[in-house]
Amino acid sequence: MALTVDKASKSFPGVRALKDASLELRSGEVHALMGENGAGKSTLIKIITGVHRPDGGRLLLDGQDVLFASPRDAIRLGISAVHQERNLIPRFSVAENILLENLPRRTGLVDYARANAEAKKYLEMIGLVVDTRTEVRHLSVAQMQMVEIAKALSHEAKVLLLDEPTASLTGEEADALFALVQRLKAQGAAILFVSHKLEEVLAISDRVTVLRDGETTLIGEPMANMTRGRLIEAMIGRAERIAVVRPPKAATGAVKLEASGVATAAGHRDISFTVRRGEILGLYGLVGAGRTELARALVGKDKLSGGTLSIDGKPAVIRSVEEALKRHRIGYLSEDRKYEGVVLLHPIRFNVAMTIWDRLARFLGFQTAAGERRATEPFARQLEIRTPSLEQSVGNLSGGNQQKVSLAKWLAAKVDLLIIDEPTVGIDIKTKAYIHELIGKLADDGLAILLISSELPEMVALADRILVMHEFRIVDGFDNDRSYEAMSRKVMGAIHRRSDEAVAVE
Amino acid sequence: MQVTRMRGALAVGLALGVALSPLAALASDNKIALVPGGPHPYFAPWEQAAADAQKDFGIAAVEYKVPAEWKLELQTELFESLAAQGYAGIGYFPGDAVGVNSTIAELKASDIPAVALGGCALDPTDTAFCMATDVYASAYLGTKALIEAMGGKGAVVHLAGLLVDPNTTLRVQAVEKAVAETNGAVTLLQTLGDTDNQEQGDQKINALLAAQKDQIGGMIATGYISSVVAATALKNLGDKKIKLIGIDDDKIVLDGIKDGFVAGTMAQNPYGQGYIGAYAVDLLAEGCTVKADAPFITTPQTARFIDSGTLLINAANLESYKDDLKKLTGELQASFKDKFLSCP
Amino acid sequence: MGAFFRLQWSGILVGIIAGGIALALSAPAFLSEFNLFVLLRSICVSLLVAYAQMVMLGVGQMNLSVGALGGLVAVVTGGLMDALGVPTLPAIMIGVAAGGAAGFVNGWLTVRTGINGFIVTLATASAFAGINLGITKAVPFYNLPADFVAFGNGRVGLFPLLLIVPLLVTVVLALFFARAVPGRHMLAVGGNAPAAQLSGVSVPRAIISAHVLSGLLAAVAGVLAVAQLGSAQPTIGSDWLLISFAAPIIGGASLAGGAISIVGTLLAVVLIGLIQNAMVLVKVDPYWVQFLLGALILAAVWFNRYRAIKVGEI
Amino acid sequence: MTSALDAEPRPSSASAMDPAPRRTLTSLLLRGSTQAGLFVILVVLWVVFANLAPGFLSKFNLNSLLRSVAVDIVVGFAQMVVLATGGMNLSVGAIGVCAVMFSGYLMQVLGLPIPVAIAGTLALGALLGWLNGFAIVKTGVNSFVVTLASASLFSGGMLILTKAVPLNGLPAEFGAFGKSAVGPAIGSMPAIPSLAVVALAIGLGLYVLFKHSTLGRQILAVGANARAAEMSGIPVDRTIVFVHALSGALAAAAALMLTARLAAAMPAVAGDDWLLPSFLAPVIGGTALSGGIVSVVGTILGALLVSTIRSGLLVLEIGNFWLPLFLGAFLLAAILVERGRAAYVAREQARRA
Repeated sequence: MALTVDKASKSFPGVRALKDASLELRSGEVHALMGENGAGKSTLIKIITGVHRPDGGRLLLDGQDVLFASPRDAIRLGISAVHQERNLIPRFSVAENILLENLPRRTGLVDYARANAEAKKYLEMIGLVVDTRTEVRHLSVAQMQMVEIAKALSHEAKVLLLDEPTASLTGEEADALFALVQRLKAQGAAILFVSHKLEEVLAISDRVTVLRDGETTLIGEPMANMTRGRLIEAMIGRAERIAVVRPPKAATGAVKLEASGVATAAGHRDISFTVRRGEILGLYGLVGAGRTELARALVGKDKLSGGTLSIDGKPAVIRSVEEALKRHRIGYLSEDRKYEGVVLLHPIRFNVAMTIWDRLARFLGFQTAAGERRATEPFARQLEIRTPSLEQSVGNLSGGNQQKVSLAKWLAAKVDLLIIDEPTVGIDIKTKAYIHELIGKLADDGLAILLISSELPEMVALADRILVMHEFRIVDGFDNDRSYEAMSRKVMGAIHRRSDEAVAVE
Repeated sequence: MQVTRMRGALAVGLALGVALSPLAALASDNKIALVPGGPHPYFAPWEQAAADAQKDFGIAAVEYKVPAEWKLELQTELFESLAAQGYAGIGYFPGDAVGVNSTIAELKASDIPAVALGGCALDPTDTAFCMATDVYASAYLGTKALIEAMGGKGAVVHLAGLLVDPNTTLRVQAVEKAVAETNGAVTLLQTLGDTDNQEQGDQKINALLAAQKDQIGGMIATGYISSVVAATALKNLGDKKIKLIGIDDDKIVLDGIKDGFVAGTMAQNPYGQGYIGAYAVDLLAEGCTVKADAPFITTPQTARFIDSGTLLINAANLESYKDDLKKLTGELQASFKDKFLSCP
Repeated sequence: MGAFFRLQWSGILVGIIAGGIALALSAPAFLSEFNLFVLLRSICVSLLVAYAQMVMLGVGQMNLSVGALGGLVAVVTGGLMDALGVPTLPAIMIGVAAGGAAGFVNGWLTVRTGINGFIVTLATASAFAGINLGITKAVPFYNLPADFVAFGNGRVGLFPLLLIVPLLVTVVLALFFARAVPGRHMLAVGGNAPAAQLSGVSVPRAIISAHVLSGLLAAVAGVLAVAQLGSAQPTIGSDWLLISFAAPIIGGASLAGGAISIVGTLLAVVLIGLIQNAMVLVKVDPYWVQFLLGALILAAVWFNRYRAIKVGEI
Repeated sequence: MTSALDAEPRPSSASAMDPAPRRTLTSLLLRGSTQAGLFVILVVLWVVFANLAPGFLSKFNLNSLLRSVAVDIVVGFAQMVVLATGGMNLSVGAIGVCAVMFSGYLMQVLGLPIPVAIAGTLALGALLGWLNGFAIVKTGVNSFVVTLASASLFSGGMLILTKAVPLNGLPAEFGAFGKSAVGPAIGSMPAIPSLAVVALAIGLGLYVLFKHSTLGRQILAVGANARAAEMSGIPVDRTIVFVHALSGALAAAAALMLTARLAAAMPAVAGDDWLLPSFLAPVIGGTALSGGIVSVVGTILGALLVSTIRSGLLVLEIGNFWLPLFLGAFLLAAILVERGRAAYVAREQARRA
């Protein structure tokens, strides 16, 4: 089955999202759709899946004009998508989520025995081992992502759209997914693959279409003709910046935070480390290793159940995030942008000023929007947040710009220690490079940084030292010598050694 | 759908109309409104009373205006809207005995006289007078009748109305007084509040019967709905041992008397209140004033009280009580102007 | 035992059992056949009212017109029987159908106009109440068929005949929400509407269906109230609003939608009925009744929350 | 609630991207916020009612309309501040009743000076609201359930203490204030009732709170996304306790206004009667039930809309028993018109982009 989008346009109040964008998707191919955040990829996908109706242009299926009134129509015609947002019903079981619109029934009632059996089939296809009766809200983020993919498979779709499917998957899980994609391709499916990870795209796609500012700059170019450089140029309109690699640096600043023997209810035991001013301390680990949970305990969101913290050389107890910020000058940039990072309803200046309202307040806590604008504008400008006005609601911004807003908030707060959790997940290349550069500069300016990431290249490029966390313990630590090969061997070695030991003990 | 239920009131009205028609001499161009506290079956006879008064007394218009809900706020808005529309006088049942007074004062300031009907506003008030059943006396007499029906001994339960209504407190005191006067022969077993609502009342009264059916000798209900619900409950239970004195002449209560489940009920005179009320309001709007030495009764609520007549309905006068009330109304109306008003 | 406390409604059940035992010891009349009958009969209408709201919470909406709608159906049904002489069964069917139609109006307005369901049902509640008062002029319909009234008061041992209806409804609803596709779709829409939509579930249809179902349930509650009271009172439904929210939410439903518990709602209604019954039984000073009711509900909810934290549910 | 389905970015008001809007009259009427739309609808209704029923613009009617709407507005505010955090306060009426009786007690029984009694009553309201907030934060039970139960506790407590006996011996000045007006009467327009001035002053205070203060911003941040607010160092729990105390104080203020208007303290007012109006005014005015968005002006206009329709129907003598039907229908129609206008504006913006 072939799907063609011919010169589609779509506008939203105040935004022109797509302008004469075209796409041609053939059966038996993996077709990459690339573009910066806000370039219009999500809008194009939503048009193809019947969520939005285009203002202009045509949608053709095997040469026939089609018009979707709702996602239901698209699904019925064999088009299925894994969207970027979490699109699962939290209180429904895995099986029911997978088969939601097509639940097997007997005498009018849902046949759960059959549903479980059927769902299991799709889970096996993608290699996910969970009980199909588990409620989805009890799954990890990666597992949810896999369930979404299984759900798309269940539609037996001829056209499959994958929007950032690997964003929260580990390397192994992603590999399993790619193997599946190849199998589906072999069976004749047309697969549209959206990703920010250039390496992935180059590795598995046959052809590529690139969007820039709502227009298609490349349409269906064979991947064989492409290079990394050409792709990036098509996406951002100029050549890629050289990847940032922070020069190695010995930590000489004063110790900002020292943790000794920290334990938490989440399961951390005996966590000890120090972070100095001017240093980037990396905390590497796989998804689920307990890094985010540790960060939350450090900023007072969760309680410590053992061990002590000392800040600026003095023993300290942090009871709340407010206290961490105001008394100890520690901030936490959450990995969960939408739920913990920004307030989507409110304007940019509101979001950036959130951490500094106390400082902006004058007599009796009075302050003005103008005051907020003055205080936040330098940071918005420094971070190149692309927006016509600081009054724009953050909900109207692209993911990358939302992340910048979230970061700007902590720049404005002028903290001494910033814990940065997965700063570049789902962020386009240009913004990513930019954020990397910024993190380096912050450290050079004397900020202590605890960087949490599951992307090893990012770690190797930025961190001065790398701690490896596995199953809620710090299993090893190394000085970073900026060699990806060497560090990768050391880090993986630490993790596997630990796993092997665990097996041996059992 | 109204036809069937209106029949009774209609008959009374027609009879009165014929009886009183010679009085329809002084025509006035006033617009008068009769305003109850909210939608409630007690006031249903007011609609007919308004129509009859308009015809009998030659008033330009007597309208029956009902607030959409039983809320003081809505009654106040209705009063003020009526004033804005040029109504010349208002007869009302107070949505709240105290809360209504500030609005009545404003009406008076705009030369719109008001008369309380069926229930009184608490003094001090700018209401010209109150024509109603004395709640305290009615509850007291009802309890007396109940004690008599019980043979002067046993345990009594009081089914009271809304607790936020200050009249409830008066009724509770009246029942307690009547019980105390028996010097211990009769005891007050329990007072049940907030039974003046169909669903809540049904639940509470049935639970009460379930718990203490055997101890209870009699029940005095001092709320309209309380009486209806209690009568229904006793009938469903098939219990004629427990004596019930209710209030008002709802059909269910009357049927209960007929079937022997209800000992009696304290009838009020809503039709007469509406009918004479409209008449009096018209006269006040015409310039009459309340006589300083009028033979008002003083009650715990007000010093300008006119008894609109109350009587105990029981099996003996079940068929004739309406005529008795009619007679009462006729007498009251005939002498009303001379007794209570001085007119230019 | 651990598994039992994991159940969301176990706290309420413990409250009911403990309260029941305490009552039986302190007021022997509690266990009398007639009192149990009275208790059971008193929960019939409340239970249906609670379900009418629970359905809406399930789909992530609210229906502020449950009371007005139930009251309207009550007087329509009563009026058909009394004034127009329609036989019992057709009158009930017309009344319930009117409730479904009113629910459809609620749903259609919510979906088609995009106005918040909260405001739509607030406005239609006023409209329904207006029709009710316009028809009755606040005067009840009394002359109902004897068989109908007898059904409202009949009992077999301690079981009221009326109880058949809510029990039947409970079973049907439980099946509907656990196993029927439209029921699952409603919960899916309540749990995550955009996700349900992307999966091909028709969100408008689910919302309208929920409103119709809610209207039907409120209508049945109205008819039962008429049977129970023996007359079609225009005030029926006027105080349903609070219990309609209180029971499902105490029973574990989320205001955010998608999470409901039929057993929890049932138990919450029983608990509230029990507390009210107890107030009369132990002769609480009438002025204290309201205060204690609030305190006991707060205590029950508090305990349930404590239990939830203990078993790591939250 | 269906708005969760609209995946489109929400239109931002007065966006800087708006290229030279056409300055025709229709475009001026049609652009702008929900509040502007409500205002236009209100003006239209007033013109219609004034023409159909001369009594509508009479001094008496306007005076009474403004005074009763003043109380509704403050009751709406009491709910609005809690809605701002995404919570609800079902006990506004119960706190109101307690405050009514307490103010009467302070003035009549204790004979305290009026300003002291007012301060005491507001303090009681704030205390009861604080209890709500404290229970919500400490137990983690949602505000709906806590305030549902506390409403019963508060009004029950009031009944136990007062036995519902009304107090009608309040100082004359207090009642006189309820009737007084500010400024001169111009033609048929009455002077502005003092109560309306009080409501506007409270509105101004809240406007400043939400627009120009740290606390107001914290409230909106908590309402829009409590987790993000907490992770940005905002004291979420304290903010929630504060709005409930503020809500209690506002309910007490409304209660004082009502007491002044009625010149007496009695328990049959407020209570459950306040529940629906408290939601109606803010929600019509554009305050989101899900939190994070409030409109002080909208709440005022929302309360005015409801009162205007009711007053207009009364003056036109429409309905009598049927009045609630027409009230519901008119209300729905007015909201529909506003909704239609907003949808038109959104389409226009999209077309021009």
